[in-house]
Amino acid sequence: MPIFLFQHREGQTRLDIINWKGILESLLFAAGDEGLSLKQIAGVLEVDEAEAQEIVLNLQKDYKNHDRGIDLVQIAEVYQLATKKEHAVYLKRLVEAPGAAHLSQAALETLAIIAYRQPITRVEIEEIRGVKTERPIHTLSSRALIKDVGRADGTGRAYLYGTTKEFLDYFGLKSIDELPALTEKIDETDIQDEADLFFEKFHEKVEL
Amino acid sequence: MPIFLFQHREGQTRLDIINWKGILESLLFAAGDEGLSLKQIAGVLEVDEAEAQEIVLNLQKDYKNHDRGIDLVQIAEVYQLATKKEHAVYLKRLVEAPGAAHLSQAALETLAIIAYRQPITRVEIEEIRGVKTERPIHTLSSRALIKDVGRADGTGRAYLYGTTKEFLDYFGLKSIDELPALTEKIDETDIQDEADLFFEKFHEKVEL
Amino acid sequence: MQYNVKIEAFEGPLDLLLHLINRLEIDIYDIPVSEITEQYLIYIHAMKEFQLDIASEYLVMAATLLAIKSKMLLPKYEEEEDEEFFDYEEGQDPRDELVERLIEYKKYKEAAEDLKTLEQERGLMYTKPPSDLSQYAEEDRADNTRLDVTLYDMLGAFQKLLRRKKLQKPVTAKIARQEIPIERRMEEIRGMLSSSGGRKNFNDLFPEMERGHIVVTFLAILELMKRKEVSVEQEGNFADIFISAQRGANEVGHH
Repeated sequence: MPIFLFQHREGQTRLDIINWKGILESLLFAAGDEGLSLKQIAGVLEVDEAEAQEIVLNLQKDYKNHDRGIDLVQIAEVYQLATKKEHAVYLKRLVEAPGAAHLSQAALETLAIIAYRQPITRVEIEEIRGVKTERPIHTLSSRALIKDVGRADGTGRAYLYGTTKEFLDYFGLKSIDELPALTEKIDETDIQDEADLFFEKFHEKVEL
Repeated sequence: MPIFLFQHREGQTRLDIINWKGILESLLFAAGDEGLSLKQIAGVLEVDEAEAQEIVLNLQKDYKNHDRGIDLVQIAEVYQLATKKEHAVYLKRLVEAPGAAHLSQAALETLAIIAYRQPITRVEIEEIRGVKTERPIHTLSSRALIKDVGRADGTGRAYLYGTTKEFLDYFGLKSIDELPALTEKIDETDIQDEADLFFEKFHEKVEL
Repeated sequence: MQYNVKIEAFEGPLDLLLHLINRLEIDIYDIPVSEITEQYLIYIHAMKEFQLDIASEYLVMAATLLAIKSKMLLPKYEEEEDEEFFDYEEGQDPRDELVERLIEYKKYKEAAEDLKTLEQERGLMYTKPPSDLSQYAEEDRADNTRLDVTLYDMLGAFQKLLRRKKLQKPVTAKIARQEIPIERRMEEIRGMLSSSGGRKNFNDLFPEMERGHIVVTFLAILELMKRKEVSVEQEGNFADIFISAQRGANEVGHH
């Protein structure tokens, strides 16, 4: 088996005996957005994980081709196929509801705090934000982006919150370690006033 | 536009201006089992149907390559992607892999739809999911998480599915009302943001 | 349809303070407390003017700012007392705690921006549902497999399903949506107000869920507020908002 793999990898002899890339493509296609872990891939192909990794990389390379419309991405610890970002404009034409359900600023702030500080209680989140945070927590829970991961010690035994697998999926992260580093730099005055272009257009019209 | 199309088709000059094949692959991938009609393809690509047909044939030719694991097939007037038949043995292994000891994404989706929308027929579930759902329903039934709770009116008198007491026990719920509320309405957060933006602009006026 | 319109454009007093610091181009480590307190209070006052409910956190922060301000005015001990004795006190700037909180909050506010970017990027990728593989399964061996999922797994799967973009059945011809002129929408709102006794629930002014329409309506209300033809009332956080016609406004209006 490893022999075929090598032959295929080097692409010199096309014995066409086992077409790993094609098989992997079939598997990933069928798995859809459930994706496949390296372990699953290795198991089904009956190769070891290092070999499976190599096949994944080979297929990934093919997808880089300009002619291809899909990509092999790693999200939430699994490999899955997804359309290329640059084609989003065409896909939007096919889609019913314009714009995804994006999170509000309050939800994003709360989520950021939970993501970087988990496990954390609501009270601790509120101390950082300086405002009540019940609603954002509720929204985030119902969207399965956070979950309670236990109880804090001490009086009240408050819920501790952490992020979920859906969190990784939602933001397209491989794993929690992939979160961008928290910025410590503070001097730059670049907090934009979040001027929405869309709004600005109207802005001019009403001469606010 | 037709000029680019021809140049691309003949493959002599690679202007790379509009990458029809890649775009079509994206579209078909995202359309999944529902597939796309020639008319839809032509509409989204903004070409006429003859041109769309040509792009389809070009893409189809690429899939013939041995390296590919998927195929472009035409079923009942729609084009759709499907895994290549010769890889069936691997898909079988995937289904039967011992690693699949957990409920699959498909089963979990189905379970959630039934939990929140019960009583519901299989066809209705499939409309929501966009894929055939026989197997997940079978799995869930055999795990006693769902059961048929009656028959729908109308022709066919399809089975209606609902959750079971085991479902509640399994998830530690006292009753079905204890399921977390869903923020399903996609627009809600959108509107929230627009409201926020509105008030932000408003504050700039009051300013401050 | 609930709007849950949040009156505050800011995510709380810390957010407001950051906004002021940024706008006034102040060094966060050396905040001129008098100036920022004054600006902060102007904001609170403006909110009151517009009869908007102010969350208690904002008032607590106002008190904090005033307390810091008064501490800053106290004569400094270090000049007249023994340095060593007051060593601990000396390092203690009354602003320290606030600065620390602001910096901590700012860190996560920026992280939230990063998440927003990731969210947008991810939104550009379209996925497909797992295929139905029944044809490949000879028999269902589900019975001997362990169930080890949680409610969150189920919810997560469902959210993923909801996020999966639904494709349109027939591609509808792109009809350029008629943009409603703001003036016309203002006129409609005036009409709606006068036919309902001059007061109307804010939500009722948005019968259409179409983005363009919502925005035009917002802007129309904004313009009416600017012209003092209407005022906005809300009884409490998350309570319904009402729009009221200002008496006599119509007669002196712009039409």
